[in-house]
Amino acid sequence: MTTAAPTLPLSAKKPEKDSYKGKVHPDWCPGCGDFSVLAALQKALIELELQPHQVMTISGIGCSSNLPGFINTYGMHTLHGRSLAVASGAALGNHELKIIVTGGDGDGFGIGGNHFMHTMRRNLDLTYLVMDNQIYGLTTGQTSPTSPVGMKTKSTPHGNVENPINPIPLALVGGATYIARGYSGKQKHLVELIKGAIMHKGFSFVDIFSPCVTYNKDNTYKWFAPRVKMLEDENHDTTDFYGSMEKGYKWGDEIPIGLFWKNDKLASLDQLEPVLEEGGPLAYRKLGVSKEQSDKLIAELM
Amino acid sequence: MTTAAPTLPLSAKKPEKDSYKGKVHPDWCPGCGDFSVLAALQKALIELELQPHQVMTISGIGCSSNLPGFINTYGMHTLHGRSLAVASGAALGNHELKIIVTGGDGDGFGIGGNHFMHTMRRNLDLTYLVMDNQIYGLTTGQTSPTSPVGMKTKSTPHGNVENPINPIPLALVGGATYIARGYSGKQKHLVELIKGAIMHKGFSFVDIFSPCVTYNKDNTYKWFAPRVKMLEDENHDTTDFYGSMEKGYKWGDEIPIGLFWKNDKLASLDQLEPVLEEGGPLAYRKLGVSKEQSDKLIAELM
Amino acid sequence: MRTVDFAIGIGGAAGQGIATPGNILAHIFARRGLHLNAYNAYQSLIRGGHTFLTIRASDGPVHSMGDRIDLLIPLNQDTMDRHLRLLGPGACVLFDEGSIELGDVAEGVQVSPLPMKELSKGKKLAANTVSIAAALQMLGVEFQAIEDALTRIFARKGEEVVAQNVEIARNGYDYAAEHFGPFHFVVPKGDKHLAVWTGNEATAMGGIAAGVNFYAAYPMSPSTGVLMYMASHARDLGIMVRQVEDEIGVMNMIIGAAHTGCRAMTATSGGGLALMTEALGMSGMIETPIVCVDVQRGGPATGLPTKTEQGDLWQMLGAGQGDYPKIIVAPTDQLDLFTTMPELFNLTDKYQCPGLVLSDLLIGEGTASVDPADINFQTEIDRGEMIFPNGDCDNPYGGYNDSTYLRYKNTPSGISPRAVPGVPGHIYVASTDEHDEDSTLISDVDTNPKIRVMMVEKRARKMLAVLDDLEAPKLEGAENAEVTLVSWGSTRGVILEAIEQLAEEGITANQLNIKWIVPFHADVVTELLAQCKKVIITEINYSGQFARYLRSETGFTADGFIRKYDGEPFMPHHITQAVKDQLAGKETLSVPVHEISV
Amino acid sequence: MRTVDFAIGIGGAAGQGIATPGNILAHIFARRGLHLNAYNAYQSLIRGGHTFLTIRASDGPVHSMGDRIDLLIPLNQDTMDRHLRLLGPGACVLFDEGSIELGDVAEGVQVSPLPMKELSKGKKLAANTVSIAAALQMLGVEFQAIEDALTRIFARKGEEVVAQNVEIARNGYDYAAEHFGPFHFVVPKGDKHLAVWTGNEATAMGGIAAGVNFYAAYPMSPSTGVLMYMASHARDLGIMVRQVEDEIGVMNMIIGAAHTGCRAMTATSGGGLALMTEALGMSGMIETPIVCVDVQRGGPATGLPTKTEQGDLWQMLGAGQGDYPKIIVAPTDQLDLFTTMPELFNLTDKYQCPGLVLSDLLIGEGTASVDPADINFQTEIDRGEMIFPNGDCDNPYGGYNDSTYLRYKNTPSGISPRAVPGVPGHIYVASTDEHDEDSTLISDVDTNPKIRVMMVEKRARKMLAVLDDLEAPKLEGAENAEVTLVSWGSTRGVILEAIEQLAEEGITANQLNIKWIVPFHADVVTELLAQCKKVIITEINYSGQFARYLRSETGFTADGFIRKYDGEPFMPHHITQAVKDQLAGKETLSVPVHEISV
Ligand SMILES: Cc1ncc(C[n+]2csc(CCOP(=O)(O)OP(=O)(O)O)c2C)c(N)n1
Ligand SMILES: Cc1ncc(C[n+]2csc(CCOP(=O)(O)OP(=O)(O)O)c2C)c(N)n1
Ligand code: SF4
Ligand code: SF4
Ligand SMILES: [Mg+2]
Ligand SMILES: [Mg+2]
Repeated sequence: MTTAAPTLPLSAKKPEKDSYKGKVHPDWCPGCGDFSVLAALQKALIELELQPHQVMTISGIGCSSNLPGFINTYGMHTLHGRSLAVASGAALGNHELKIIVTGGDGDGFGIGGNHFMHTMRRNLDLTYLVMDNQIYGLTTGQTSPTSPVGMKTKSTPHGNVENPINPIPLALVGGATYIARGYSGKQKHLVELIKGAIMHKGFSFVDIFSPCVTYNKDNTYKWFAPRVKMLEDENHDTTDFYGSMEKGYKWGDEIPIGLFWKNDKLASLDQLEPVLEEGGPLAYRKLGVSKEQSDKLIAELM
Repeated sequence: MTTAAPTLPLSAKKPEKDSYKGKVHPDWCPGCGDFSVLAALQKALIELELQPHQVMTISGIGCSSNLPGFINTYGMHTLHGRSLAVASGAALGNHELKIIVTGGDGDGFGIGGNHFMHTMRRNLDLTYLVMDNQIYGLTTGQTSPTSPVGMKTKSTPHGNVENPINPIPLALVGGATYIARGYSGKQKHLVELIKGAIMHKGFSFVDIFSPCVTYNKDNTYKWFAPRVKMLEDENHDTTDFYGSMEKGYKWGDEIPIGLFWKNDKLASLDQLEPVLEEGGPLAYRKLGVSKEQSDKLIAELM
Repeated sequence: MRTVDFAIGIGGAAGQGIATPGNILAHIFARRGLHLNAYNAYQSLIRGGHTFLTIRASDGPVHSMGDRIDLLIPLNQDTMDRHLRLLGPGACVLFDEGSIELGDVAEGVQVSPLPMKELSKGKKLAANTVSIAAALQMLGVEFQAIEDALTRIFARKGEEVVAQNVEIARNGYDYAAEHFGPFHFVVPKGDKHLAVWTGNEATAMGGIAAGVNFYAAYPMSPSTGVLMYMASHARDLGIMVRQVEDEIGVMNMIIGAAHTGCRAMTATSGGGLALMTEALGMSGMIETPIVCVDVQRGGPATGLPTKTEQGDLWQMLGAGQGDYPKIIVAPTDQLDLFTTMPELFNLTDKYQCPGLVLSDLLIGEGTASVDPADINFQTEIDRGEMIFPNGDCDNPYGGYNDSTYLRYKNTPSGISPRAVPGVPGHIYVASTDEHDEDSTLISDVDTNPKIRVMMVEKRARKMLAVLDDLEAPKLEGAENAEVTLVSWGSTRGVILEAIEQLAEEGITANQLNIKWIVPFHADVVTELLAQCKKVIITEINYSGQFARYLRSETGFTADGFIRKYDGEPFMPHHITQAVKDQLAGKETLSVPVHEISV
Repeated sequence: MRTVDFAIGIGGAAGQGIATPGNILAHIFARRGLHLNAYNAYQSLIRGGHTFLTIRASDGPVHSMGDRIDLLIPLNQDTMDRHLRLLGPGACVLFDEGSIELGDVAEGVQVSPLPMKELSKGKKLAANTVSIAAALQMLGVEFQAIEDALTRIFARKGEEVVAQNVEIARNGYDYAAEHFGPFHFVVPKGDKHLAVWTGNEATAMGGIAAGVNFYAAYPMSPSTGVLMYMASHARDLGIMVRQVEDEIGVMNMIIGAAHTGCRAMTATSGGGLALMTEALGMSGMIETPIVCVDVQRGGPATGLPTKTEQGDLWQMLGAGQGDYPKIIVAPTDQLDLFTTMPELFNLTDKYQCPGLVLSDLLIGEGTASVDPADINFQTEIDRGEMIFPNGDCDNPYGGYNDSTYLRYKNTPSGISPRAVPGVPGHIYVASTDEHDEDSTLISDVDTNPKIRVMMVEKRARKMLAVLDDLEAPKLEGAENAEVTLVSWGSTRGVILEAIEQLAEEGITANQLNIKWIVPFHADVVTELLAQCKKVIITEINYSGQFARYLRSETGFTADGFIRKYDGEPFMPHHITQAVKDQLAGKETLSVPVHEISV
């Protein structure tokens, strides 16, 4: 029954500098790229003047997936690979929450790959931040779907022979409507990308190079620093599909970061679901059916 | 241990007209597009002069996935969505078999989507034929990942609101090295596509419009017939990535079918695995380690 | 007791349209107040094969498809060949003499050939209409009832189709009146219209009564009916219904929705459940309740997609790694499915754990009549200790704030007040890693064995209290009976009828049906079984899944076992005969043979 | 009996490099012929937290980490604070006096502070080297042994690193010689070098001995060691090793490989197993054997990734929908893991069903010594009734051809000759739907209850024969003991030691360890238990998973239970004390408290 439910309660209070500081200090290795992603997300939320209880961070399992424990928002630290599926349920259950999904390359593109594809095509209103370190960090250094060919890891001691996934073209074809690439080493830039992602209505994806200083000795800060080039500096057209894809594929001496693609014309799934048209978040509504409704259901059986 | 093992035994006998006729007559609905796909596959195998025992068909679950039961080859009728994972094991276990994977759009792009993505990037030497009827047939007509927006099905009685997957661009980005689209209504053309797919060393994908005459009343033969246009008639360049993608996206009054993309430069996974370099199929090799080898393993513990 | 009790069998190939005549018959009987039980034996394919629908009707309650066919309507030769030999005296076979040949028929069977081509005006699917009109004439049903039914069913296809069908039905009706003798009884006319539903519909409606506002599923026989019901009523009732990419996605998605505060549900079958088990553990660990219905089918693996089995009990018991609280219930029939859903949802909200339902093809896809007055949608919805941003109480936030709120507070009951996301001042991160009362991970920085023990025991403690909220099993029927038949789930119904049959033969039997599987009323059951003279456990699986589970919980070893694992349900005489054999000391494990290849 | 039995404890934060000194000590002890058992308590994070390694060594066999620390080497203050209070008289604490403060120390504990900065020349990680050199000096080990160990371990890093380490070690060694008294005993020198391995290594090596040529996995603690071993030896041994996208892919992939004729294997932990259950049913249904090892960790859900538990028994018992044959085995220690693998592979090939192994973190990641002569790689490889295109027999194709070959032939044993793809004349389609002997589906066109029953029974029949191939459990130790301790899996070892302790206190106890879980030696076990005076079941989980399973198979209810579910393994005194409490009638369920926050 869709009797009107209250919407998310808000106070006039703006978030403060440490509103998003979590109870627990991150236990990542010193120097891990994920620190910068966490800081960037916290800054973005403050700058957007969102209140912590309006925000929910949802992750899978991995070093990067520990993020929700380190930030002061509602959160779910789910199962390895399942963050987007859980987040899809949460986003439709309460479409007024700002939901940020965080995780790693293994979590998102390995075991979670199918949810990634289907969440993108459904254009759910989520912000998905992947801390892409091209390695399985938490399990101490095995190959990941973004590990380059030849990379020596604990599961490929003679070098990886499988071609990696490139998340940007994949997201373009997959149907994400906001697609960006960030880099832990460029935090200010990352804050802007994340702010854009959160404000975007629809599925936003930010693939973030976030070096694993312990297990990935190939793709280090030193390796990335001279290579990353901001798209914002080259007048990139974020509505040019093939142009964005071509830039997404660029790899080597120059690796573009920034916003590749933005499509504001596609409705997000919650906007397409008549059930959510009015009545506030589903989760807050009064449950059960009216006598009139149930009589109708019974009549259908007669 | 890699003592030489025999390779697949062959006889001089060429396959005959009914070499590939299965024990069981297909139980598909009269008029189902899958009949034509089966016939095309049988023709392709005969024309390629392959012997039935050299060939293995592997499927998941669905109407289309019943195909292995209707053809005289070794086969596995596995679980819903798992055909490519099983086939990957089989292809590496015995890389001399010609393995044809068959299934439906739900099986391959729905529940099986992640295996699809990862099998493509690994470029396993498989031929994957999807009978894409844009519906879940065997479960009597629910929406599928390729069902168009607005389509009314038993699970979307008010019309589907999710954007479908387009398998051709997906396969391009995914890393398949032979990508084609066929149509049940053009069997001769389909035979050629399948032959090419089987002969291609690497992951070959043929998305086949194969109408479900019982549950999909939108995408019928009548709907397809005037729309499909053969790429072969328009001098399509199968090495032009973006050109292929653009054609893959074409939809509406004209829908291209034919070979979109072929990349012969990428080694297939079996070719990259030193273990398979010599010694014949892994499956036929003598098992166990030599005294010398095991002494070495024990010495490592001392 | 029943004064009339008859069964009509209609058989043909898939695609020959058996559903519609079945539907018509069911509704006509139910409108006369007859009780119904219908079972459709079919194959996993869209056209061809063999489909056989048994509709049993009586003026007293019926709990199974029964033992015999009184009126056989074979729509193809195959059906004639398979079923004719099972007809006994007084039965009747009604068939198209133009396309089907009569086989060897037992004495006393009434043979009623129809000149179908003529009567149906050559329309293939109309043969069904002709046949049932003729059958209903012989059963003494007035034509108006048929006309009403056809009008209702074909209304959507337009007046012309209705008129055509009515005319063709008239042909069959009149032909029967003229050429065939009436049946040896007349279908009575009760005064109470009954409703007709399948168990999957009842399950969906039960969910709706429970206030489900989030339903996600992946199609899987024989559970898809629940999805279809939900999908077609979603908009009217404000339910979010989603078809997901797979069952893993389904379970994780409903947990996400439930976590925000929705009542969330899914239905699947064994293969789907297998994919959901990891996430069920999450539901247990983060204490976010959901309800999942397993409409069991023949296993293992793809198994028998369109055949029944009670083969998922151990899968459910062992679902997911580690120990976590869950509630498992096995309703016994359609109405029980309906009424169990709101009860289970209240329990899962109260105890903040997953709720699992063992349904099966027999009751899920099976059709039954129900007194509409028994379909009570206005049951209480009790969400337990939840904290919403609104709330009718004075303190909308349960008296907590950020610094005092402990999502996983170690209370005496094990139940901790549960805030949904969006409530100011109650921020926490639900985690599948072991966590402390304030929801911080303990598996990371500071694994503390004492906190671990506290949290394991807190979660487990909840299950101790649940038992008091559940009705305990009881012996039903004669006291001091010679035999006690133990059942669970859908097997209950057929046993009730077997007990009647045994009584007729002078054997007293009673029944112990166990509905709540986890937690288990071990003390009550042990006590009850200790009183019984001879205990026989009946179930539809090979390995005696329930017998083994019962023993694991009580140490009790039954005297005998009746099992079936051929895909088909028990018929009452299977049980009756097996009990007699076991009483005679012939065997302790009976595996009744299904007489007909269905 | 043991004349020397001591344990060294080294603790610090993750990332402080505890693995290397552990490694050095283990190898030095093993080279002297000492038996070892080492357990590392750690957290699920890469840096920080608390890691505590216990290396126990003796001149007699040791089966657990023991009860005490004789020599504590705290590498940070946290370790000092947690562990110092547990040191008793005769023990010693060895620490950097520059960075760590001594706490309250019991009387009789030798305090040995090291001026670390000086000795280690300011190199942080070198502190470990200094400490163990000092420790070994006190234990009477000659410096040459240390030099050899360092040389071997750092060889890969070049001569300079070796030289540096040796020099620093010398500093520690000499300092100890000068400033500290020797330990109250000297480490003996046996004449037989022992080898050192973890259970994960032993598992991988067992697979290799079994002839595994296809290994696929998805990383998951604590099973990843098996993948790493396989990956690093793949090329040399001709094994195809693959890291797959998820565990569903893993199980399906190894089934595909096994189906072509490979011996295929995987290892995972509970969460991965949850994702594999549907495909395990496929292995059972199409009768394609594979082996899957579950290295159990704390559950439910993500649970305690780096802590031990025996919590997946019911998950394994109930894995997948429906009934299908499977073999489940729970090896007890590292060597047992090794020797079980070839045996299990032979069984799964013979009976054409999945084989499942219950390992756990305690033995999987735990280190033990082993007599190299016991690591026998030359066991027989028996593939059962397989048909290969080659074959040493006269008729390479088993005497079959296309028209006579029935892949699922209904034989008396239930075992049907199995051709691998590629053999001319044996074409069939393995199907997860129920199928006939010739492998055609019966769930489609013609569901036949009789064929269904035949096939269910054919598959099930295989399990009856397996039992005869398995060693039955037996009572070990004193006859007519006051107490019988029942164990399964890794719990066996610690019980052996508790029994010794009990004997010292005049209590006779014996042990019944049950290794083969499915199928179950119900008759043997029932008979054995009937003879016992008091039966206590020990296991590492909350709900008594084994106690309940034992009862499901036998109806037997034990007298008492000892359980632990805090993530840490039993120590011998936990069992000893619990047995004493239960003999004294204080309780029937004992849950020993782990004294230290590890
Ligand atoms: C079902 C399941 N399989 C495997 C694991 C083990 N696991 C935990 S984290 C992880 C991979 C982490 O890699 P990534 O997602 O890239 O995160 P990172 O640690 O690199 O940030 C794996 C395989 C698990 N927790 N659950
Ligand atoms: C785990 C699991 N979930 C669901 C099913 C039920 N199921 C069988 S076939 C099918 C979909 C078939 O659709 P598609 O793959 O497109 O094949 P089609 O029948 O259209 O050829 C589904 C959902 C199953 N067998 N297993
Ligand atoms: S292991 Fe790598 S990803 Fe994980 S915390 Fe350390 S640096 Fe970061
Ligand atoms: S239901 Fe559709 S896909 Fe299935 S056999 Fe019939 S026509 Fe073909
Ligand atoms: Mg990573
Ligand atoms: Mg389809």
